[in-house]
Amino acid sequence: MSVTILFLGPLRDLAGRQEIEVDAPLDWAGLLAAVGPEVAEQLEQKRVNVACRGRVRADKRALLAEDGDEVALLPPVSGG
Amino acid sequence: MSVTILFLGPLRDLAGRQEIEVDAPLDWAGLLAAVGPEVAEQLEQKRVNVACRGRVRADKRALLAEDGDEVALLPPVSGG
Amino acid sequence: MARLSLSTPLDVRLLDKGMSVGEALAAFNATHAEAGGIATFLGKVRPDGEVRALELSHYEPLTLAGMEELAGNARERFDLDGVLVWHRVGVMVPGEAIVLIAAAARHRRSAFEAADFLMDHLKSAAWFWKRERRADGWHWIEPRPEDHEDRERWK
Amino acid sequence: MARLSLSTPLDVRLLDKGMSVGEALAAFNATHAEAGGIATFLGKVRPDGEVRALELSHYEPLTLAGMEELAGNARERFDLDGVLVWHRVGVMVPGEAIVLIAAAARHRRSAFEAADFLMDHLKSAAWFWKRERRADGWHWIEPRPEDHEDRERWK
Repeated sequence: MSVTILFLGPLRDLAGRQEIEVDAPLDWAGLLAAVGPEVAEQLEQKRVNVACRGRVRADKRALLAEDGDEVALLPPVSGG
Repeated sequence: MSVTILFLGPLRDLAGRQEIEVDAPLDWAGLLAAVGPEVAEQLEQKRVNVACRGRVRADKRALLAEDGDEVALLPPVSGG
Repeated sequence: MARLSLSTPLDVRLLDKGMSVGEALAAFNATHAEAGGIATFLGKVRPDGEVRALELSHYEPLTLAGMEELAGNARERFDLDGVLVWHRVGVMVPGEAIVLIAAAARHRRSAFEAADFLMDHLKSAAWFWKRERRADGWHWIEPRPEDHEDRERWK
Repeated sequence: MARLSLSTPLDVRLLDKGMSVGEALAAFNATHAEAGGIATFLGKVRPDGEVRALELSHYEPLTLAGMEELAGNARERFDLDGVLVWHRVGVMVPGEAIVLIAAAARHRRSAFEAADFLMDHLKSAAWFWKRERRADGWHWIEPRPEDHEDRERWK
Protein backbone atom coordinates (compact mmCIF):
# COMPACT_ATOMS: atom_id res chain seq x y z
CA MET A 1 0.00 0.00 0.00
CA SER A 2 2.57 2.62 -1.06
CA VAL A 3 3.31 5.35 -3.58
CA THR A 4 6.83 6.20 -4.76
CA ILE A 5 7.71 9.89 -5.02
CA LEU A 6 10.63 10.64 -7.36
CA PHE A 7 12.64 13.88 -7.12
CA LEU A 8 14.04 14.92 -10.48
CA GLY A 9 16.88 17.33 -11.31
CA PRO A 10 17.51 20.09 -8.75
CA LEU A 11 14.64 18.85 -6.57
CA ARG A 12 16.78 15.80 -5.84
CA ASP A 13 19.36 18.08 -4.20
CA LEU A 14 16.71 20.01 -2.35
CA ALA A 15 15.08 16.83 -1.00
CA GLY A 16 18.45 15.30 -0.20
CA ARG A 17 17.34 12.03 -1.77
CA GLN A 18 16.16 10.51 -5.04
CA GLU A 19 12.88 9.00 -3.90
CA ILE A 20 10.65 8.25 -0.95
CA GLU A 21 7.88 5.74 -0.35
CA VAL A 22 4.69 6.99 1.26
CA ASP A 23 1.36 5.40 2.09
CA ALA A 24 -1.33 5.21 -0.57
CA PRO A 25 -3.56 6.90 -1.48
CA LEU A 26 -1.74 10.20 -1.91
CA ASP A 27 -3.41 13.51 -2.77
CA TRP A 28 -2.00 17.03 -3.23
CA ALA A 29 -2.12 17.89 0.49
CA GLY A 30 -0.50 14.55 1.33
CA LEU A 31 2.23 15.16 -1.24
CA LEU A 32 3.06 18.62 0.14
CA ALA A 33 3.23 17.20 3.63
CA ALA A 34 5.40 14.24 2.57
CA VAL A 35 8.13 16.14 0.70
CA GLY A 36 9.11 18.67 3.35
CA PRO A 37 8.67 22.46 3.32
CA GLU A 38 11.44 23.33 0.83
CA VAL A 39 10.24 20.99 -1.92
CA ALA A 40 6.61 21.87 -1.08
CA GLU A 41 7.40 25.54 -1.75
CA GLN A 42 8.78 24.58 -5.17
CA LEU A 43 5.74 22.43 -5.94
CA GLU A 44 3.47 25.43 -5.39
CA GLN A 45 5.22 27.16 -8.28
CA LYS A 46 3.64 26.96 -11.70
CA ARG A 47 6.90 26.00 -13.40
CA VAL A 48 7.15 22.76 -11.45
CA ASN A 49 5.14 19.86 -12.89
CA VAL A 50 3.93 16.61 -11.40
CA ALA A 51 3.63 13.32 -13.30
CA CYS A 52 1.68 10.31 -12.12
CA ARG A 53 1.95 6.91 -13.82
CA GLY A 54 4.30 8.39 -16.39
CA ARG A 55 2.00 11.22 -17.51
CA VAL A 56 2.23 14.90 -16.66
CA ARG A 57 -0.92 16.02 -14.78
CA ALA A 58 -2.73 18.94 -16.37
CA ASP A 59 -3.91 19.94 -12.88
CA LYS A 60 -1.36 18.81 -10.35
CA ARG A 61 -3.60 19.85 -7.43
CA ALA A 62 -6.09 17.16 -8.47
CA LEU A 63 -3.43 14.46 -7.91
CA LEU A 64 -4.73 11.18 -6.53
CA ALA A 65 -2.07 8.46 -6.57
CA GLU A 66 -2.93 4.90 -5.65
CA ASP A 67 -1.01 1.90 -4.46
CA GLY A 68 1.90 1.09 -6.74
CA ASP A 69 1.85 4.46 -8.51
CA GLU A 70 4.96 6.49 -9.18
CA VAL A 71 4.70 10.26 -8.70
CA ALA A 72 7.50 12.26 -10.34
CA LEU A 73 8.25 15.86 -9.34
CA LEU A 74 9.51 17.73 -12.38
CA PRO A 75 11.35 21.04 -12.11
CA PRO A 76 11.82 23.13 -15.28
CA VAL A 77 13.84 21.18 -17.82
CA SER A 78 17.35 22.15 -18.88
CA GLY A 79 17.01 20.64 -22.34
CA GLY A 80 19.57 18.29 -23.79
CA MET B 1 54.08 24.93 -80.59
CA SER B 2 50.52 24.05 -79.70
CA VAL B 3 47.56 25.02 -77.53
CA THR B 4 45.05 22.48 -76.20
CA ILE B 5 41.37 23.44 -76.37
CA LEU B 6 39.12 21.54 -73.95
CA PHE B 7 35.38 21.23 -74.45
CA LEU B 8 33.49 20.96 -71.16
CA GLY B 9 29.98 19.68 -70.45
CA PRO B 10 27.47 20.04 -73.29
CA LEU B 11 30.10 21.70 -75.53
CA ARG B 12 31.82 18.32 -75.65
CA ASP B 13 28.76 16.86 -77.37
CA LEU B 14 28.47 19.83 -79.68
CA ALA B 15 32.13 19.61 -80.69
CA GLY B 16 31.94 15.84 -80.99
CA ARG B 17 35.23 15.54 -79.09
CA GLN B 18 36.84 16.33 -75.74
CA GLU B 19 39.81 18.36 -76.92
CA ILE B 20 41.75 19.55 -79.92
CA GLU B 21 45.30 20.72 -80.40
CA VAL B 22 45.87 23.88 -82.41
CA ASP B 23 48.90 25.94 -83.29
CA ALA B 24 50.12 28.57 -80.87
CA PRO B 25 49.61 31.43 -80.39
CA LEU B 26 45.81 31.43 -80.26
CA ASP B 27 43.65 34.54 -80.02
CA TRP B 28 39.87 34.98 -79.94
CA ALA B 29 39.48 34.95 -83.73
CA GLY B 30 41.70 31.87 -83.96
CA LEU B 31 39.65 30.13 -81.27
CA LEU B 32 36.36 30.82 -83.08
CA ALA B 33 37.82 29.52 -86.31
CA ALA B 34 39.28 26.41 -84.66
CA VAL B 35 36.17 25.15 -82.84
CA GLY B 36 33.69 25.09 -85.74
CA PRO B 37 30.59 27.22 -86.28
CA GLU B 38 28.31 25.53 -83.69
CA VAL B 39 30.69 25.90 -80.77
CA ALA B 40 31.70 29.36 -81.99
CA GLU B 41 28.08 30.43 -81.78
CA GLN B 42 27.96 29.26 -78.17
CA LEU B 43 31.22 31.05 -77.36
CA GLU B 44 29.72 34.33 -78.51
CA GLN B 45 27.12 34.01 -75.74
CA LYS B 46 27.75 35.79 -72.49
CA ARG B 47 26.92 32.72 -70.40
CA VAL B 48 29.81 30.73 -71.87
CA ASN B 49 33.17 31.36 -70.20
CA VAL B 50 36.72 30.73 -71.31
CA ALA B 51 39.59 29.74 -69.03
CA CYS B 52 43.25 29.91 -69.93
CA ARG B 53 45.97 28.35 -67.77
CA GLY B 54 43.33 27.32 -65.21
CA ARG B 55 41.83 30.80 -64.72
CA VAL B 56 38.58 32.17 -66.05
CA ARG B 57 39.24 35.16 -68.31
CA ALA B 58 37.41 38.33 -67.30
CA ASP B 59 37.40 39.33 -70.99
CA LYS B 60 37.40 36.22 -73.12
CA ARG B 61 37.78 38.25 -76.32
CA ALA B 62 41.23 39.34 -75.13
CA LEU B 63 42.40 35.71 -75.09
CA LEU B 64 46.00 35.12 -76.08
CA ALA B 65 47.11 31.56 -75.47
CA GLU B 66 50.71 30.55 -75.94
CA ASP B 67 52.56 27.33 -76.54
CA GLY B 68 51.67 24.70 -73.94
CA ASP B 69 48.60 26.56 -72.66
CA GLU B 70 45.29 24.86 -72.03
CA VAL B 71 42.15 26.75 -73.04
CA ALA B 72 38.93 25.43 -71.47
CA LEU B 73 35.52 26.29 -72.91
CA LEU B 74 33.01 26.48 -70.06
CA PRO B 75 29.27 26.36 -70.63
CA PRO B 76 26.94 27.34 -67.75
CA VAL B 77 27.47 25.04 -64.78
CA SER B 78 24.89 22.55 -63.58
CA GLY B 79 26.09 22.61 -60.01
CA GLY B 80 26.83 19.47 -58.04
CA MET C 1 30.87 -1.32 -41.31
CA ALA C 2 27.21 -0.39 -40.76
CA ARG C 3 26.12 -3.69 -39.30
CA LEU C 4 24.06 -1.72 -36.81
CA SER C 5 20.35 -2.28 -37.30
CA LEU C 6 18.04 0.75 -37.03
CA SER C 7 14.28 0.95 -36.64
CA THR C 8 12.39 2.69 -39.43
CA PRO C 9 11.09 5.24 -39.95
CA LEU C 10 12.01 6.45 -36.43
CA ASP C 11 15.00 5.33 -34.40
CA VAL C 12 14.91 7.03 -30.99
CA ARG C 13 17.27 6.05 -28.19
CA LEU C 14 18.44 7.11 -24.75
CA LEU C 15 22.01 5.90 -24.30
CA ASP C 16 23.84 5.53 -21.03
CA LYS C 17 27.24 5.24 -22.64
CA GLY C 18 29.17 6.62 -25.60
CA MET C 19 27.85 6.35 -29.14
CA SER C 20 29.71 5.39 -32.29
CA VAL C 21 28.78 8.30 -34.49
CA GLY C 22 30.32 7.02 -37.72
CA GLU C 23 28.66 3.65 -37.38
CA ALA C 24 25.28 5.21 -36.61
CA LEU C 25 25.42 7.50 -39.64
CA ALA C 26 26.66 4.75 -41.95
CA ALA C 27 23.71 2.61 -40.82
CA PHE C 28 21.26 5.50 -41.25
CA ASN C 29 22.59 6.16 -44.73
CA ALA C 30 22.30 2.49 -45.70
CA THR C 31 18.79 2.28 -44.21
CA HIS C 32 17.61 5.30 -46.22
CA ALA C 33 19.31 4.58 -49.53
CA GLU C 34 16.42 6.09 -51.45
CA ALA C 35 16.52 9.52 -49.74
CA GLY C 36 18.05 12.32 -51.80
CA GLY C 37 19.52 14.06 -48.76
CA ILE C 38 20.51 13.33 -45.20
CA ALA C 39 21.21 16.14 -42.73
CA THR C 40 22.75 15.33 -39.39
CA PHE C 41 23.84 17.12 -36.27
CA LEU C 42 26.20 15.93 -33.57
CA GLY C 43 26.36 17.89 -30.31
CA LYS C 44 29.30 17.41 -28.00
CA VAL C 45 30.34 18.59 -24.57
CA ARG C 46 32.41 21.71 -25.21
CA PRO C 47 35.73 21.97 -23.43
CA ASP C 48 34.72 25.27 -21.83
CA GLY C 49 37.56 26.08 -19.50
CA GLU C 50 35.78 25.54 -16.23
CA VAL C 51 33.48 22.63 -17.01
CA ARG C 52 34.96 19.29 -16.01
CA ALA C 53 31.90 17.13 -16.48
CA LEU C 54 28.25 17.32 -17.44
CA GLU C 55 25.46 15.18 -16.06
CA LEU C 56 22.12 14.73 -17.76
CA SER C 57 19.35 13.15 -15.76
CA HIS C 58 16.03 12.10 -17.23
CA TYR C 59 12.72 10.48 -16.34
CA GLU C 60 12.41 7.71 -18.86
CA PRO C 61 8.59 7.49 -19.14
CA LEU C 62 8.51 11.15 -20.18
CA THR C 63 11.92 11.64 -21.74
CA LEU C 64 11.83 8.80 -24.23
CA ALA C 65 8.13 9.29 -25.03
CA GLY C 66 8.80 13.00 -25.62
CA MET C 67 11.68 12.26 -27.98
CA GLU C 68 9.55 9.77 -29.90
CA GLU C 69 6.75 12.29 -30.24
CA LEU C 70 9.22 14.94 -31.42
CA ALA C 71 10.72 12.58 -34.02
CA GLY C 72 7.21 11.72 -35.26
CA ASN C 73 6.25 15.40 -35.49
CA ALA C 74 9.41 16.18 -37.46
CA ARG C 75 8.75 13.31 -39.82
CA GLU C 76 5.26 14.51 -40.58
CA ARG C 77 6.02 18.21 -40.75
CA PHE C 78 9.01 17.86 -43.08
CA ASP C 79 7.84 14.79 -44.98
CA LEU C 80 10.88 12.77 -43.99
CA ASP C 81 11.78 9.24 -45.03
CA GLY C 82 13.40 8.63 -41.68
CA VAL C 83 14.58 10.21 -38.44
CA LEU C 84 17.25 9.24 -35.93
CA VAL C 85 17.32 10.84 -32.47
CA TRP C 86 19.90 9.55 -30.03
CA HIS C 87 20.56 11.24 -26.70
CA ARG C 88 23.07 10.48 -24.00
CA VAL C 89 22.21 10.48 -20.30
CA GLY C 90 24.52 10.19 -17.31
CA VAL C 91 27.92 11.78 -16.80
CA MET C 92 29.92 13.01 -19.80
CA VAL C 93 33.28 14.73 -20.13
CA PRO C 94 34.32 17.43 -22.63
CA GLY C 95 34.59 16.07 -26.18
CA GLU C 96 31.97 13.36 -25.63
CA ALA C 97 28.87 13.20 -27.81
CA ILE C 98 25.61 14.32 -26.14
CA VAL C 99 23.20 14.13 -29.02
CA LEU C 100 23.11 12.78 -32.54
CA ILE C 101 20.22 13.43 -34.90
CA ALA C 102 19.69 12.63 -38.57
CA ALA C 103 16.90 13.41 -41.01
CA ALA C 104 16.50 11.72 -44.39
CA ALA C 105 14.38 13.51 -46.97
CA ARG C 106 13.76 13.76 -50.65
CA HIS C 107 15.03 17.34 -50.79
CA ARG C 108 17.85 18.98 -48.90
CA ARG C 109 15.84 21.92 -47.60
CA SER C 110 13.48 19.57 -45.71
CA ALA C 111 16.37 17.59 -44.29
CA PHE C 112 18.12 20.76 -43.04
CA GLU C 113 14.98 22.25 -41.56
CA ALA C 114 14.08 19.02 -39.82
CA ALA C 115 17.53 18.78 -38.24
CA ASP C 116 17.29 22.38 -37.07
CA PHE C 117 13.75 21.80 -35.71
CA LEU C 118 14.79 18.66 -33.84
CA MET C 119 17.75 20.37 -32.19
CA ASP C 120 15.82 23.49 -31.21
CA HIS C 121 13.25 21.34 -29.43
CA LEU C 122 15.72 18.97 -27.82
CA LYS C 123 17.78 21.88 -26.47
CA SER C 124 14.95 23.58 -24.64
CA ALA C 125 11.87 21.38 -24.39
CA ALA C 126 13.08 17.82 -23.85
CA TRP C 127 12.76 16.21 -20.41
CA PHE C 128 16.35 16.50 -19.30
CA TRP C 129 17.94 18.11 -16.27
CA LYS C 130 21.52 19.14 -16.70
CA ARG C 131 24.25 20.02 -14.26
CA GLU C 132 27.89 20.93 -14.74
CA ARG C 133 30.76 20.15 -12.49
CA ARG C 134 33.16 23.07 -12.08
CA ALA C 135 36.06 23.55 -9.70
CA ASP C 136 33.62 24.49 -6.91
CA GLY C 137 31.19 21.62 -7.43
CA TRP C 138 28.01 20.84 -9.37
CA HIS C 139 25.72 23.55 -10.80
CA TRP C 140 22.24 23.02 -12.29
CA ILE C 141 21.70 24.59 -15.71
CA GLU C 142 18.55 26.09 -17.19
CA PRO C 143 18.08 26.73 -20.92
CA ARG C 144 19.39 30.04 -22.19
CA PRO C 145 16.77 32.56 -23.35
CA GLU C 146 18.13 32.05 -26.91
CA ASP C 147 17.18 28.39 -26.69
CA HIS C 148 13.57 29.28 -26.05
CA GLU C 149 13.64 31.87 -28.83
CA ASP C 150 15.05 29.29 -31.23
CA ARG C 151 12.14 27.03 -30.46
CA GLU C 152 9.58 29.83 -30.86
CA ARG C 153 10.58 30.09 -34.53
CA TRP C 154 8.67 26.88 -35.27
CA LYS C 155 5.35 27.91 -33.73
CA MET D 1 37.28 3.02 -37.14
CA ALA D 2 38.26 6.55 -38.11
CA ARG D 3 41.78 5.76 -39.27
CA LEU D 4 41.24 8.12 -42.14
CA SER D 5 43.42 11.21 -41.89
CA LEU D 6 41.88 14.58 -42.74
CA SER D 7 43.51 17.94 -43.44
CA THR D 8 42.64 20.75 -41.08
CA PRO D 9 40.96 23.14 -41.02
CA LEU D 10 39.77 22.41 -44.58
CA ASP D 11 39.50 19.00 -46.21
CA VAL D 12 38.33 19.40 -49.80
CA ARG D 13 38.31 16.51 -52.25
CA LEU D 14 37.13 15.49 -55.68
CA LEU D 15 36.53 11.74 -55.68
CA ASP D 16 36.27 9.51 -58.69
CA LYS D 17 34.78 6.60 -56.79
CA GLY D 18 32.42 5.92 -53.89
CA MET D 19 33.00 7.47 -50.48
CA SER D 20 32.72 5.82 -47.10
CA VAL D 21 30.41 8.28 -45.38
CA GLY D 22 30.54 6.76 -41.88
CA GLU D 23 34.30 6.63 -41.91
CA ALA D 24 34.59 10.21 -43.15
CA LEU D 25 32.28 11.56 -40.46
CA ALA D 26 33.90 9.52 -37.71
CA ALA D 27 37.27 10.96 -38.77
CA PHE D 28 35.86 14.51 -38.95
CA ASN D 29 34.36 14.12 -35.49
CA ALA D 30 37.66 12.82 -34.07
CA THR D 31 39.61 15.60 -35.80
CA HIS D 32 37.37 18.30 -34.31
CA ALA D 33 36.94 16.91 -30.81
CA GLU D 34 36.78 20.42 -29.34
CA ALA D 35 33.87 21.65 -31.48
CA GLY D 36 30.51 21.86 -29.72
CA GLY D 37 28.54 20.98 -32.83
CA ILE D 38 29.00 19.29 -36.17
CA ALA D 39 26.42 19.63 -38.92
CA THR D 40 26.67 17.45 -41.99
CA PHE D 41 24.85 16.88 -45.22
CA LEU D 42 24.99 13.91 -47.54
CA GLY D 43 23.46 14.22 -50.98
CA LYS D 44 22.68 11.11 -52.99
CA VAL D 45 21.44 10.28 -56.45
CA ARG D 46 17.67 9.98 -56.05
CA PRO D 47 16.03 6.94 -57.59
CA ASP D 48 13.74 9.11 -59.69
CA GLY D 49 11.87 6.67 -61.87
CA GLU D 50 13.48 7.49 -65.16
CA VAL D 51 17.03 8.33 -64.20
CA ARG D 52 19.36 5.37 -64.59
CA ALA D 53 22.65 7.13 -64.10
CA LEU D 54 24.11 10.55 -63.47
CA GLU D 55 27.42 11.83 -64.77
CA LEU D 56 29.25 14.79 -63.31
CA SER D 57 32.11 16.22 -65.30
CA HIS D 58 34.47 18.85 -63.99
CA TYR D 59 37.53 20.89 -64.87
CA GLU D 60 39.90 20.26 -62.05
CA PRO D 61 41.89 23.53 -62.06
CA LEU D 62 38.62 25.43 -61.56
CA THR D 63 36.44 22.88 -59.79
CA LEU D 64 38.78 21.99 -56.96
CA ALA D 65 40.02 25.57 -56.53
CA GLY D 66 36.41 26.76 -56.39
CA MET D 67 35.49 24.22 -53.73
CA GLU D 68 38.54 25.20 -51.67
CA GLU D 69 37.62 28.86 -51.91
CA LEU D 70 34.03 28.08 -50.90
CA ALA D 71 35.17 26.03 -47.89
CA GLY D 72 37.47 28.87 -46.84
CA ASN D 73 34.70 31.43 -47.19
CA ALA D 74 32.35 29.30 -45.09
CA ARG D 75 35.00 28.88 -42.43
CA GLU D 76 35.53 32.60 -42.14
CA ARG D 77 31.90 33.65 -42.40
CA PHE D 78 30.61 31.17 -39.80
CA ASP D 79 33.71 31.05 -37.61
CA LEU D 80 34.13 27.31 -38.07
CA ASP D 81 36.71 25.04 -36.49
CA GLY D 82 36.76 22.90 -39.59
CA VAL D 83 35.09 22.14 -42.89
CA LEU D 84 34.90 19.02 -45.04
CA VAL D 85 33.74 19.24 -48.65
CA TRP D 86 33.85 16.04 -50.69
CA HIS D 87 32.33 15.78 -54.14
CA ARG D 88 32.04 12.86 -56.51
CA VAL D 89 32.74 13.11 -60.22
CA GLY D 90 32.14 10.53 -62.93
CA VAL D 91 29.19 8.22 -63.37
CA MET D 92 26.90 7.43 -60.41
CA VAL D 93 23.80 5.30 -60.06
CA PRO D 94 20.74 5.97 -57.86
CA GLY D 95 21.51 5.61 -54.15
CA GLU D 96 25.17 6.58 -54.55
CA ALA D 97 26.60 9.54 -52.64
CA ILE D 98 27.29 12.68 -54.71
CA VAL D 99 28.36 15.12 -52.02
CA LEU D 100 29.30 15.04 -48.38
CA ILE D 101 29.89 18.19 -46.36
CA ALA D 102 30.54 18.78 -42.69
CA ALA D 103 30.97 21.92 -40.60
CA ALA D 104 32.37 21.96 -37.07
CA ALA D 105 31.59 24.99 -34.94
CA ARG D 106 31.37 26.16 -31.38
CA HIS D 107 27.60 26.69 -31.62
CA ARG D 108 24.99 24.71 -33.49
CA ARG D 109 23.48 27.67 -35.33
CA SER D 110 26.80 28.39 -37.07
CA ALA D 111 27.27 24.73 -37.97
CA PHE D 112 23.77 24.49 -39.49
CA GLU D 113 24.06 27.74 -41.40
CA ALA D 114 27.46 26.82 -42.76
CA ALA D 115 26.18 23.45 -44.00
CA ASP D 116 23.23 25.16 -45.67
CA PHE D 117 25.51 27.82 -47.22
CA LEU D 118 27.93 25.21 -48.55
CA MET D 119 25.17 23.17 -50.19
CA ASP D 120 23.42 26.17 -51.73
CA HIS D 121 26.66 27.20 -53.38
CA LEU D 122 27.72 23.73 -54.47
CA LYS D 123 24.32 23.06 -56.03
CA SER D 124 24.29 26.07 -58.30
CA ALA D 125 27.67 27.75 -58.51
CA ALA D 126 30.29 24.99 -58.47
CA TRP D 127 32.15 24.06 -61.66
CA PHE D 128 30.29 20.89 -62.51
CA TRP D 129 28.38 19.82 -65.58
CA LYS D 130 25.76 17.20 -65.01
CA ARG D 131 23.90 14.87 -67.30
CA GLU D 132 21.35 12.17 -66.66
CA ARG D 133 20.88 8.95 -68.54
CA ARG D 134 17.22 8.13 -69.16
CA ALA D 135 15.63 5.47 -71.34
CA ASP D 136 16.18 7.67 -74.40
CA GLY D 137 19.81 8.56 -73.70
CA TRP D 138 21.82 11.27 -71.95
CA HIS D 139 20.41 14.73 -71.10
CA TRP D 140 22.37 17.73 -69.86
CA ILE D 141 20.97 19.40 -66.72
CA GLU D 142 20.99 23.04 -65.70
CA PRO D 143 20.35 24.27 -62.13
CA ARG D 144 16.71 24.79 -61.23
CA PRO D 145 15.63 28.42 -60.63
CA GLU D 146 15.15 27.48 -56.93
CA ASP D 147 18.84 26.59 -56.73
CA HIS D 148 19.80 30.10 -57.79
CA GLU D 149 17.26 31.61 -55.38
CA ASP D 150 18.67 29.50 -52.54
CA ARG D 151 22.10 30.91 -53.24
CA GLU D 152 20.83 34.48 -53.41
CA ARG D 153 19.83 34.23 -49.75
CA TRP D 154 23.47 34.55 -48.73
CA LYS D 155 24.23 37.74 -50.66
